[in-house]
Amino acid sequence: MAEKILMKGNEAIGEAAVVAGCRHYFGYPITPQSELIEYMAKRLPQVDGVFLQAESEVSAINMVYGAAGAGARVMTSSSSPGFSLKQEGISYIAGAELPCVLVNVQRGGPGLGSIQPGQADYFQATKGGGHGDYHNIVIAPNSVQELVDMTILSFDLADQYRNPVVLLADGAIGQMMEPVEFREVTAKNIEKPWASTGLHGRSETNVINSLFLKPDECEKHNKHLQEKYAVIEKNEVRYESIHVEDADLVLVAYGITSRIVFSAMEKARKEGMKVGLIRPISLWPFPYKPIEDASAHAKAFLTVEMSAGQMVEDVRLAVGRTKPVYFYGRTGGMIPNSAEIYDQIVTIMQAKGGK
Amino acid sequence: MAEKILMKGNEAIGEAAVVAGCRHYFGYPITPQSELIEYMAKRLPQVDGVFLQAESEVSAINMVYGAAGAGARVMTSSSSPGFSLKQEGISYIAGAELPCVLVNVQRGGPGLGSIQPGQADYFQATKGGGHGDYHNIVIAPNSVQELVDMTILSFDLADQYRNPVVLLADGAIGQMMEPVEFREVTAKNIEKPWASTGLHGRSETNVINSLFLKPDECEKHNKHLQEKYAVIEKNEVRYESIHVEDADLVLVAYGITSRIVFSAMEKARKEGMKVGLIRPISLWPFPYKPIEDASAHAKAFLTVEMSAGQMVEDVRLAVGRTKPVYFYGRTGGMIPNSAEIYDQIVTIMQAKGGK
Amino acid sequence: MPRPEFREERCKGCGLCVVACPKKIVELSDRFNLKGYRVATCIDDAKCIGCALCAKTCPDVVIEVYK
Amino acid sequence: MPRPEFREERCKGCGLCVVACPKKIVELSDRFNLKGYRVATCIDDAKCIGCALCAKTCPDVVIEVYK
Amino acid sequence: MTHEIVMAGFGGQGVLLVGQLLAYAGMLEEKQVSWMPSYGPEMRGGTANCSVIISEEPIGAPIIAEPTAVVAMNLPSMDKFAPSIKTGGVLIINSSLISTEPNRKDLVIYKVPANEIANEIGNSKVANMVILGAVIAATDAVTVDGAIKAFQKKFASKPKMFTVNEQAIRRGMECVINAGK
Amino acid sequence: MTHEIVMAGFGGQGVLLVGQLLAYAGMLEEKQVSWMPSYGPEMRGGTANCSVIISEEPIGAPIIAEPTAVVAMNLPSMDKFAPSIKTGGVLIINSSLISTEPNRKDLVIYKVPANEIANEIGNSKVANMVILGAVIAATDAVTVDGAIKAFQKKFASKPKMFTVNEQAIRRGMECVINAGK
Amino acid sequence: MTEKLFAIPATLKDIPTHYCPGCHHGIIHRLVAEAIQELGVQDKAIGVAPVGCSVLCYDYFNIDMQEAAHGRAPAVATGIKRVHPEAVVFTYQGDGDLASIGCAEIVHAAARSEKITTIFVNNAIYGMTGGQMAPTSLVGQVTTTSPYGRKEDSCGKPIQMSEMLSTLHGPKFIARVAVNNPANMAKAKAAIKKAFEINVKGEGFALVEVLSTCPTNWGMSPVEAVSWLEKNMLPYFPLGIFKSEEVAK
Amino acid sequence: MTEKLFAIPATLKDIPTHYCPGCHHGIIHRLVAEAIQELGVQDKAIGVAPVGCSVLCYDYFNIDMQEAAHGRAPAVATGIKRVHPEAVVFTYQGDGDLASIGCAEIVHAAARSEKITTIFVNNAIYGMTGGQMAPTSLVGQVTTTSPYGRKEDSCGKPIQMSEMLSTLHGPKFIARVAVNNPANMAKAKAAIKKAFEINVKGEGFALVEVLSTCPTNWGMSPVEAVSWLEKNMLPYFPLGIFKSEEVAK
Ligand SMILES: Cc1ncc(C[n+]2csc(CCOP(=O)(O)OP(=O)(O)O)c2C)c(N)n1
Ligand SMILES: Cc1ncc(C[n+]2csc(CCOP(=O)(O)OP(=O)(O)O)c2C)c(N)n1
Ligand code: SF4
Ligand code: SF4
Ligand code: SF4
Ligand code: SF4
Ligand code: SF4
Ligand code: SF4
Ligand SMILES: [Mg+2]
Ligand SMILES: [Mg+2]
Repeated sequence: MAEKILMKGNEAIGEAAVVAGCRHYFGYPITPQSELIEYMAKRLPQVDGVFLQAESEVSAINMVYGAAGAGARVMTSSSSPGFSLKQEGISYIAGAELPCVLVNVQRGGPGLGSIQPGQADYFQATKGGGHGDYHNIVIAPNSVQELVDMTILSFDLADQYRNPVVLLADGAIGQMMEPVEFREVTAKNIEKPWASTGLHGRSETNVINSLFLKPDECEKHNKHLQEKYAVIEKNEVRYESIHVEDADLVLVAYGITSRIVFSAMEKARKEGMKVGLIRPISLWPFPYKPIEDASAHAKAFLTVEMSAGQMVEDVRLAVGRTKPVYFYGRTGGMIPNSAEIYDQIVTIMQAKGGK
Repeated sequence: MAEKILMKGNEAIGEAAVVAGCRHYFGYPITPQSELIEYMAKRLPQVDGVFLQAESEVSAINMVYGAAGAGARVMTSSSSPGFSLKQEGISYIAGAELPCVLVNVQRGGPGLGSIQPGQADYFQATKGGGHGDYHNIVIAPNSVQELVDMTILSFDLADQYRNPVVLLADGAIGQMMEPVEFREVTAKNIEKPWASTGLHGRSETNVINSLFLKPDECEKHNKHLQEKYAVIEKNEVRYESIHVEDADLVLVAYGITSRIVFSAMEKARKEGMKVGLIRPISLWPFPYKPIEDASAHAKAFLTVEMSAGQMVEDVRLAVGRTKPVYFYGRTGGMIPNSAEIYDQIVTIMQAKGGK
Repeated sequence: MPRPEFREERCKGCGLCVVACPKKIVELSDRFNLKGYRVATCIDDAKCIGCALCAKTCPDVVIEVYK
Repeated sequence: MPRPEFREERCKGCGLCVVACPKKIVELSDRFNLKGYRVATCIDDAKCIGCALCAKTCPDVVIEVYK
Repeated sequence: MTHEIVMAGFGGQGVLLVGQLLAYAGMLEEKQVSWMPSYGPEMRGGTANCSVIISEEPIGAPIIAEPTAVVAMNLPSMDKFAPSIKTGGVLIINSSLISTEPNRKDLVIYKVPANEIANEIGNSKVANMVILGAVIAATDAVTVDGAIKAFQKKFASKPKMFTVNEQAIRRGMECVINAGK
Repeated sequence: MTHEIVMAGFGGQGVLLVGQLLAYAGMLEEKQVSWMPSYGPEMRGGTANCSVIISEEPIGAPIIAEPTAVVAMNLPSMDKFAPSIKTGGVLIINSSLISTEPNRKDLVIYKVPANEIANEIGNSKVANMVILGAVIAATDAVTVDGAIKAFQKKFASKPKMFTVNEQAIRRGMECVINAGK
Repeated sequence: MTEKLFAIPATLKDIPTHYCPGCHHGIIHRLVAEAIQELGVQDKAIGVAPVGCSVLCYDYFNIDMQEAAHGRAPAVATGIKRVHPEAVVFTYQGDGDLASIGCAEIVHAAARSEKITTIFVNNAIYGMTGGQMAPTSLVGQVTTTSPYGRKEDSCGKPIQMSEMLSTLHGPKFIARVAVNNPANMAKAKAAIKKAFEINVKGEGFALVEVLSTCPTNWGMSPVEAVSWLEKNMLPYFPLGIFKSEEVAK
Repeated sequence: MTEKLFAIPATLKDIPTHYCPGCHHGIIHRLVAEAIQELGVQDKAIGVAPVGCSVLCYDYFNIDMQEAAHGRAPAVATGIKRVHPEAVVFTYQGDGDLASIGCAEIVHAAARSEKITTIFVNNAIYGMTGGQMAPTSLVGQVTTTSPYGRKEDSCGKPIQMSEMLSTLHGPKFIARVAVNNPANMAKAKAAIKKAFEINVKGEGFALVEVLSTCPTNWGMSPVEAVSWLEKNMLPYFPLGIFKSEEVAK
């Protein structure tokens, strides 16, 4: 077992990327993810990697496009406003099916907002902030150790599906320190015969592209993408389910919020309330099925987010209109505490005659 | 009654903006909306307005921010990739509560995609392609006359709610010509005491801003925004409902697609099938209620979009899981024809034992 | 004897080769190709000096010049 | 007699005024203000020539100079 | 009746304008009309086409799946659009540029030597107006007076063009009417 | 027991580091730990603070609503955090900079003249280490050996710093232990 | 009461700022405020704040302001100016804001000769976000994103924005100044005032680049920072007027 | 068979292009292809296509390529080059792409001296989208977005990118050429080859601006377009080498 080290979330992502074989990083500073870009600036030269501070987020994402298209494992990171600037590039990357890992350490919005933690970029990440029909694989860790493990996973998923993976974190998880271990990774040596590397004797040119001027060809490409997405939806749903089997009230939360909700749930359980927690780990593909299944016996759902209510729409899609889906959110950089969530639980349980 | 003129959709938007009192336009060329920017280039100088071709979509949306913050009725327009580039700016505009009209003449995506018509930017427009919790008012006309009427409406809504309004069109509706009338508009003289105009004797400075460094203040601002959104959701839902009362199958489609769907519905009705159509005109706020109401008697729903399935999620949210919600979509710039939609209707009706 | 050869199906009738030829022996003919363009042609092979300026000027690589 | 006045609660103890004073009569004192900064002060009002260089140099507009 | 007419040709042959004039004429005659161009890649050096609908009823889809009439100004256009015409529909071909025989037997086909006629009139640019005349005669979608009025409104600033264009339209009509005889 | 400790002070007072050392020590002692800084606007010229949790159980929220202990290195920090401490919790104040009396009677309060002690030791920079010692003595969240080991690991490249910092930690502990007597 | 030899202009609010001790932003604010005050155009001035340490300058100037997205101040100012042609519109921007992410916006505002004034505060670093490399960071300069010193080979030499923009026809006035000592401060003031005069006269685009310190992220005392600026920045970023063209009547 | 006096290089696919009759893009493609062919680096060349009329150039070059988002070709090329330092990476960009939306990207690639070659096709207009004004459109030029002619007062004078970029330290070679006649075509070829030589040697950033026609959107015949270019563009965009610095060993 590797030695435990105490590490900031942002830095842990960086080290995990290095462990995963990422040797190219292009980014632009922004709070609260700057420790990540700074970590890469320091770390990549030590492993003969390339760190480049781009002139903007727009440039950074297009550098990622170029590097990914050239066959590299590559990463960029930003926070909310910076991530918005990347949307055109992300749509291009998804369209050209380029594997890469994109980290969004979310903060409070909209606009310049606040630099404190937020989860209000859920729609942008999962539904498509860019134009056209595409999907990012979206992964939402809730601890520094998970940041490590899932950064590595993200690179693998990206290569496996030739698809961008968004690691959706937030200011709290990016800034906090927890002990982490770096298990050894036998870096998969993924062949990328499609990459533009120079012909080197190949007879057909490799072209990285998302343009299909003829709409029927563009539709064909879209069908191909949708088929790929269907496979991902089938194989890559990830979630954690705690005490759901007998729960009257099922809590749904992801990322840092899930831990706060977990504390509140523990307290409620101790007091005899049948409360469970489903924590989506992959936000896309979203774990509709387990939530739908839970709706068979649960009397109600409570979604908690640091947003005005975004993931709750997916929960409602899963539950339908048969059981009430409540929402509790904090916005603008405010982090809910477990006491206020506990209060929400109590209110709902009392109304439902639970306990 | 004003004389009818035959006009391209894109140009009709431009003329309607002028009629609505818009005297400032900032944009960047892109197919299939270039006729709009070109119309403004020609028309605005004739009415002492300002036309400026920005260096990019990013610049254009920020010029709109400045002009709207300075109190002007202002517009920009683009198409899918260009609209993606505006997402940071739109989040700022929503955050700073600036009234303006943003036109997206959608094309096929993702990436560079195709330049043919598309409807795959629905999520981006309605859920928030930018970061943070905000909403654009999203209006989707389905004829050139409606482009005119709703462009004018959009300016009014924008000013009334201090909110960006997205006019969500597509390449077909932008490129087609139909007869239009310009009814006379008594331009509302909206006071904008909050605008940054120079002090001119005022004692408090007017600051246009979306930054709230203290998260509690940022949350307060978010609450204010959410309250405003609730009012809009209450007052500004717009839709058209045809033959829904007795329909076994309710079709849902917006924009140009709704007209193709309408033709298919007419044909099905003629053959005795009880088919109706709900056409959302405001995509946000979405007409959940009428769809929910229809689900009381309808046996099934069929959503048709030029996308891989975006608005259908909102239809599912409205319907819940009690009635099947089918989807038929074309992508990449392909426009469905009424025959293929008719086939879809027949298939569903037969399965449901309708007719 | 040098002479230019025109791959007429590729010609777009732009006329740039006409201007480029120092011997003024390239002209647009009255023939249209399948794409609807009037095609360029050499009216007097004998005068050709093989300078290949026509070929180098043609944006559509229509012309090959043989020795 | 010219003299500088320091709004100590605004001072951040940066020391730029110390360098700026041609008469070398501005110094950082041992006092801390509420924000935790050592505040600048004039150690010899009498020598002040009222040049206001201290004030113009202060990024925090701490100093007012009176005639 | 609802006329769903597709006009197609090379970029410079003026089919888009003809379509607009047709729609304009329909509008002047108080009909429902729509005009929808192709746009995009085919425009650069390739082909151009547009769809015109003229109807008594409100128009649903402005896109035409099965045209009631097609104008083909060149061969690629005929190849592309002839197969989709409704049985019994009209196909007008510019026989100046198309020598191939259309391979559908279920259509009413008119061959109009538009370029030759235009040259006869003395203005090679009005081949498209000849075709407009042919469409009017072949479909009755609009009246010739409507078409001429539409032209005059659209080019109000260029009255010098009126005569030759009207002449072209009438020659196009004649060509169809004579063929019918 | 779960220790939920908030440390707060001016930007330059080193509270973030003290928090990290505490968490580090906890980790070395095989406990569950988390450290969470404030970041953002207050950092520039204002105050800084961090939340450290040390527990036998897996840690849920890394954010502390009701601290079991608070370290206030300056007055604004005391004003901000003292009200939130759990009844019976610990409040350690840097009495070198805070002369105001805390207005809670339900806490165990230690006044540690950290700056004076640091100056006595001869290095004004180690005031934060004095406070670290005080926290250890007041909460038993980690052992002093753990803290010293954590320091030595973190600053492995600067062994010259070891002695004075260890001295500071021990002086801080003494200060609390003596107060308890 | 005795007369004040130095007073703060009405265009500057008399409140404490959030800037670090010794940060030149404070001085530059005052010079801008003084210029506007002296030209008597407070009432028709509209400023645009950047994203950077000076993001909150709308709290300090007693002037109508807009907060722009990072780098987009020139676009926002363009929008304002085109609505209020009579207003005196200016942007206040850092080097990350203006030279990096906002490079296209400033080049095009300058090229259009947008009738605005830009105050460009070059402190060779990203202050706000904690000391990352700027396009103006010097070769060899250690920052949090150039921890081994800026390498010319991978990052190039720093961009001299004033020199580059001076090649455009649009700008009517471009100068680089510093506020490192009283003499330079006077010149800085004169340049800023000149830039606003051009604005008031509606002549076109004017920009003043002000070399500035960031003691916090340079990791030195405010006084050391001034010396560092003098020793390292002044040689590479020479002070002077790069463009000054009287617009003929 | 008789010998060919002129043959198309293997680096160019022998297929028809979508360009309008007489458009210079075709000639410029061939010159680029020839340079790559002659330097024998087809195998390690990687090109980046822009969004503009030359968007499909990946179909024409017999070379690995990537299609960049509008204006971002230099960023994409940077990404590629940093992954394959031994590759000969180049961008092919129009004036809208490079000088307008992609202004920041080209300035920064140049400033970093990114070891790539940029072929910058300046036709003073947006060809692809139907003839809108470009940053390089001339004062008075009528375009679809300057229907009354480009006005200096509101749009400024056209940007001379080669001149502007030459003030940066990064670029090793910058030249402006034209292909309006055989002599200039030869010079254009030489400049393009030089720019690729610098690339092959890994010396740094090189850019060749090629003045080009757009008969379609200028609204004239291809032959008239060449004259228009000579009469209007050449005086404002003088041909020549603006920067050429032999990198010392
Ligand atoms: C789109 C976007 N990217 C990045 C940031 C983060 N950010 C805030 S300020 C800043 C740089 C500030 O540096 P500079 O412009 O030099 O100003 P200074 O703080 O040095 O005065 C950055 C990168 C942001 N807010 N928005
Ligand atoms: C983000 C974005 N904005 C706008 C466009 C539309 N667009 C395509 S090409 C082009 C301009 C092309 O002009 P130029 O770069 O000069 O190339 P040319 O066609 O003249 O060769 C524009 C604006 C786009 N595809 N993407
Ligand atoms: S090779 Fe020279 S002489 Fe011969 S046809 Fe061509 S241009 Fe004329
Ligand atoms: S230059 Fe080429 S395309 Fe143009 S006319 Fe001559 S052969 Fe034809
Ligand atoms: S006014 Fe001049 S002499 Fe007096 S204290 Fe200030 S700097 Fe010194
Ligand atoms: S310059 Fe101002 S802030 Fe700095 S020490 Fe002097 S008075 Fe204090
Ligand atoms: S970080 Fe630097 S630029 Fe920002 S306020 Fe502090 S010293 Fe000034
Ligand atoms: S539009 Fe202009 S630039 Fe584009 S291919 Fe045609 S002539 Fe060339
Ligand atoms: Mg800076
Ligand atoms: Mg161009």
